[in-house]
Amino acid sequence: AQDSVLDTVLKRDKIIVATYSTSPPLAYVDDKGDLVGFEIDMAHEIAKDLLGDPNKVEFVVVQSDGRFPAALSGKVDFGLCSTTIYPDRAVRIAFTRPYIDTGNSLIARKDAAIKTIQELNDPKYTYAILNVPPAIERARQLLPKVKTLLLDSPSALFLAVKTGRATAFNIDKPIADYYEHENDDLMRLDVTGTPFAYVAQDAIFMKPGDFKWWLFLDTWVGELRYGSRYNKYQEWYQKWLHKDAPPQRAYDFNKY
Amino acid sequence: MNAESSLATDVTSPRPMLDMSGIVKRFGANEVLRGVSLQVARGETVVVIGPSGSGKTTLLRCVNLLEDYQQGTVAVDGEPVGYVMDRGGQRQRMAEREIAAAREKIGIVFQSYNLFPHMTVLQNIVAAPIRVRGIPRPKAEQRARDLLAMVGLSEKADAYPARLSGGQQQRVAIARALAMDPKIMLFDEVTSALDPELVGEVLAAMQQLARDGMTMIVVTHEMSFARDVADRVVFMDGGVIVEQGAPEEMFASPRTDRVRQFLKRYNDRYRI
Amino acid sequence: MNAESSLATDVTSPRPMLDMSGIVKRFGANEVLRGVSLQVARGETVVVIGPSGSGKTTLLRCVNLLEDYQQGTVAVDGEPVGYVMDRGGQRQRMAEREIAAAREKIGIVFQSYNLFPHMTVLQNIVAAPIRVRGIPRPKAEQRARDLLAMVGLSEKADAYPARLSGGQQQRVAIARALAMDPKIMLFDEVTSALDPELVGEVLAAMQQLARDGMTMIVVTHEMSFARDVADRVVFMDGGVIVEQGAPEEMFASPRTDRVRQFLKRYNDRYRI
Amino acid sequence: MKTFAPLLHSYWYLFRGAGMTVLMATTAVVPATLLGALLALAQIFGSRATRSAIVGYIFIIRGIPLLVLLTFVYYLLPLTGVDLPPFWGVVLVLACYYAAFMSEAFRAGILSLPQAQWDAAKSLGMSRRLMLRIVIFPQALRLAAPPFINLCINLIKATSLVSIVGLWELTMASREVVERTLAPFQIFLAAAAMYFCICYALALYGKYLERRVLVGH
Amino acid sequence: MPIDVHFLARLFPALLEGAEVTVELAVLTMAICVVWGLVVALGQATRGPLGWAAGAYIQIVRNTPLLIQMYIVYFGLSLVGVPLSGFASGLLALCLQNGGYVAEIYRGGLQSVSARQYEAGRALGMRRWTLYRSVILPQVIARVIPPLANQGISITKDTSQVAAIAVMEIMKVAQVWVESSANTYDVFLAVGLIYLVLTSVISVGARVAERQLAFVS
Ligand SMILES: Nc1ncnc2c1ncn2[C@@H]1O[C@H](COP(=O)(O)OP(=O)(O)OP(=O)(O)O)[C@@H](O)[C@H]1O
Ligand SMILES: Nc1ncnc2c1ncn2[C@@H]1O[C@H](COP(=O)(O)OP(=O)(O)OP(=O)(O)O)[C@@H](O)[C@H]1O
Ligand SMILES: [Mg+2]
Ligand SMILES: [Mg+2]
Repeated sequence: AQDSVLDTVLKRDKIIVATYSTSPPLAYVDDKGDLVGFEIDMAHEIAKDLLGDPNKVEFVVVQSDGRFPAALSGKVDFGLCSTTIYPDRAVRIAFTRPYIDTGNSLIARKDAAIKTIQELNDPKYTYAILNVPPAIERARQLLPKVKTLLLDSPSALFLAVKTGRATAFNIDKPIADYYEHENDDLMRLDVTGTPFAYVAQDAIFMKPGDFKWWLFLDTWVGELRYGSRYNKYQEWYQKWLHKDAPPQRAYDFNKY
Repeated sequence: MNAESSLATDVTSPRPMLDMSGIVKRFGANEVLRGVSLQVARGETVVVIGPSGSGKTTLLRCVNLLEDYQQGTVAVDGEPVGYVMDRGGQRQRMAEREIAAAREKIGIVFQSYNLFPHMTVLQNIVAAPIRVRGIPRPKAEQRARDLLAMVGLSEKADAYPARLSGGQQQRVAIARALAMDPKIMLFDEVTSALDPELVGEVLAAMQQLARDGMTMIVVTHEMSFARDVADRVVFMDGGVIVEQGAPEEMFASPRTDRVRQFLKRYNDRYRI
Repeated sequence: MNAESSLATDVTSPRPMLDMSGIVKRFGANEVLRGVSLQVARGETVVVIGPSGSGKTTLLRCVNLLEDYQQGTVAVDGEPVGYVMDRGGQRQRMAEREIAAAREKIGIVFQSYNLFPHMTVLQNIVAAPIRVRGIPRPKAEQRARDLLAMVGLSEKADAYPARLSGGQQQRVAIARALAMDPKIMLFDEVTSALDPELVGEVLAAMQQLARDGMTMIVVTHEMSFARDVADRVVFMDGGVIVEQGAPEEMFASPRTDRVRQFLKRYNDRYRI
Repeated sequence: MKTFAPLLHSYWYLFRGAGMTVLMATTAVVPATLLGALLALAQIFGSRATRSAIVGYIFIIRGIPLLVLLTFVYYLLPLTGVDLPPFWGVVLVLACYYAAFMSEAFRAGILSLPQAQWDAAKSLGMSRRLMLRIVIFPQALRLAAPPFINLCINLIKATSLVSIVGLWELTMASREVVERTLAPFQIFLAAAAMYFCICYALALYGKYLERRVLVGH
Repeated sequence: MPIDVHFLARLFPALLEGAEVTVELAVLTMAICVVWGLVVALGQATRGPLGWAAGAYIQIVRNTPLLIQMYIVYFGLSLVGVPLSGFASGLLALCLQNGGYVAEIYRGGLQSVSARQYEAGRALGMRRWTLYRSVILPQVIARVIPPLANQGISITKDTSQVAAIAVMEIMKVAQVWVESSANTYDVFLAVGLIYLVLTSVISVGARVAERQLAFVS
């Protein structure tokens, strides 16, 4: 039988992680040139838990085209790069449970004077999204009439709207929050009560079929969100997303 | 000069067909032509000989302004080519379109044939008559076939130049120049690049042309051609005309040492 | 043949310096050499003449195997070049390295000089002696300078070929071939690409070489050279040797019609 | 001035990216050139089988975008047991890719030498290896210099694609800054200017070589 | 790496739709560049500011990455109030860049026609336009077909970069499929094959054209 990646990692004394470097605030390069962000902190913490030293981690910076083969080919031990769980993907790669729930933001030009999402559903408007499946699916279902524009980076979305290429765009909420201060000519549309408010779940992914390794990572995420590492989770939420983490699960044991 | 031939012109006319006077041509500081004057009468065949570098090629190229020159004027059949004198006695360059028009009157054949490789023999010959002179295609083609017959290449009309021998290519080049009905033909060592066996066919075509009364200037090293065909031989050296005269006289009793030397060396080389 | 000169060799030796026998060469279906046999004695100068396409160039190229041939053998100084006969009487091609070694003994000069443009004159001359024969550089350079002096180009040792006239380049090419101390020199129309004025200097160098006792085969259209320098003239036509003999005899009273015709045409062209 | 603030904060970062671009390109150009020369020679002198193999190789390489090849080769290699670090993996792919183009340039250079040069060398008794080394290559290389330089420029520009396999260079650096600062015009223009300086310097050198070639003949 | 046949069966129709856009882009780019490149080449051949401008244009577009040029055209033009569609922007950027390359190809072709051909034409009384049209250009065209075909191949591959500005050509379709399926290998395999087919069509077409136009030389 093949060695589990877990054994390899322990032997190697280092984990190798695929991440983005262009995805603030989850993983990006700060103006000192260092790789930082929520996901980066996570990776360091995993290294610490596994190998006793947060610095025993090597980051392989990938782009969306390259992240899955990086994991499947064994170039990295796992991927930690804003990857949403999606059934078609799960056919070929293994996900842990989600480590973050992200909602969506809809951002429009102020001068378009759009108030609601329904108004946007009009062929005279253009709607920019990332070329990722959940966004495409949402656009198809909720805004069937609007012209859509598939772009491949948040900056391109902002640019498209700012330069008048598009009227509005859809982006993960943490990212929208991060860019908040930049934009006084843009406004957020209210999405409460619409499917845009549903959470999407990002998770760690890896080559499927390695139960030992998956179990470790999944357990680790579980502990992060609901268990012994929750204080870290809370700390990172504050630090990177400027708000509280979702609550730990607590319910009335007597009742159930 | 056969007065009955189709190209025959009035040899007795007082106006020369070509009148070059005082041509000075410099390449940078190098004065290659030092005031050359040459008149060629209608129907006359002038052969120019002289050592390498003496300016023979340059002289021909100045006639139809393939080279620009610094002083002097050229007239063909009384009409200026390239430069005119304005009222103040200043040389004025003619407009490009006038120069192009003047060039039509002057046929030139080069040592290296310079046929257009992408056209058949016939297309080579009719291209300029049709596009420059506006002659209808059927008429131009008829004339081209006549000319090809004259140079003995009727059956090659649809061949591409690359398929022809050097001698055949050169005869096509002659036909191409003739197709513009020039008033004067210039030949620059047209046989120098040819295999000795092929020289004869080209010289024969030129001889025929001279016999038909074409006005010609021929730069060549083929002394037997000079002897048999030339009305006059001009010897150039160092950018000037050193001596000229009837071939018999010049070959038999050259007046200058320079020509005597030149001929002696020639004789030494080619006498078996 | 000057017996005292540096290159002088024993002319009376019974073994010919070059022995070609029964050479047959085909380009596809076209039989260009139809069983040519030719012996050249030590120190002899053979001039090959003949119409274009008669196979003269091909013959020379076969000698040092620049062209492969289908039948026959060549030996230089008694040693085979290119093919040997095995015990069964079958022709066997020699190994490439043996052929390369044999080529050292044969100098050849082409119509188009073919100097190496990226090397100076001196480098052109010493390249092969140093790298092929392993001669130490100082010695090779000394010899090169001697040869340059012989062809009258001492002061051009450091020039690049592009800076030289055609005649100068050709003389360098001769020096380059001589630098390998060949036993025989082949010349293929080495003056055909030259301006008439420059032909003399090259022919003079070759004449000097012949006088010094070099064994030479010279393909040329320069009949005066044949007359003055050749020990024997060979006339080729249609891939065979039609006639050969001493130049005086052959030029004065050719035995075959083909040669008579050829010479007549030549005389017609070049007689002034 | 505010518009240029992102640039002022990050120009050093971009410079480092440019340095990486140059390092990667120069590292890749060496094996690309060697392999290209080898392919050119094999295509001229090789057996029929060798020749068709090379023709097929060049055909496939030229027909597929580098991005596709890069992803494919780089991520397929580990499955065959070879596992190269990203830098060397990319160098390998770039070298194989550009070797195909370079071999064409070299081959054209060699073939455009007149037969007479081969004849002259042969007739001096030179072995094939010697004549290639001292007669053919020196001339062919000069003839091939201008297209070679163009290929080098293309190679430099092509390094902008390697971030797909996790290598960091000028384009990736500028994208990182852009995503953080949302100042695409300033940053991308600066990056374009850096590419221009690198490539144009090379182009000038190519022009110089070209002129030298013309003088030599 | 097992190939998922069912997946490919679903993928191919989508990719072929993208390929249609790719072909449109490539064909239009080539058609425009064949003309535009000639204009630039002829402009560059003149003296004075026009020649200088043409030369500067060539250097700038050739020495900066296409991707950045695309960005500038797509977003930059939109900023100044000329919002071209993604397709039009991509086409414009492709033409701008490849126009520079094609101009260089023409320049090479023009230079390869010997001065004697110009002289022969002028000596026959041809004026500039007639001379170019009937003597020079036909020879240039026959000579530039092979390098133009190479350029066509690289244009076809370059169209993949317009994915960055939201044009649904084959690469963009591929990216969307990779995103949803995580099946990079199969998608890129299919993409590589389709590009290979497209570029082979160009190779074969060029060879046919070359044979048609070849005059025996
Ligand atoms: N384009 C040029 N630039 C500079 N000098 C030139 C040019 N063309 C010719 N010359 C020089 O002009 C002089 C005369 O050359 P020209 O070709 O007219 O001589 P020629 O009498 O025709 O010689 P040949 O018999 O060799 O053809 C020579 O010294 C030559 O070097
Ligand atoms: N490489 C080749 N391929 C095919 N045929 C050739 C080749 N080289 C020469 N020939 C043919 O061989 C014949 C003899 O050519 P060769 O060059 O030996 O003649 P030559 O006597 O040297 O002529 P010239 O006086 O024109 O130099 C010619 O018919 C020529 O067409
Ligand atoms: Mg001349
Ligand atoms: Mg010959």
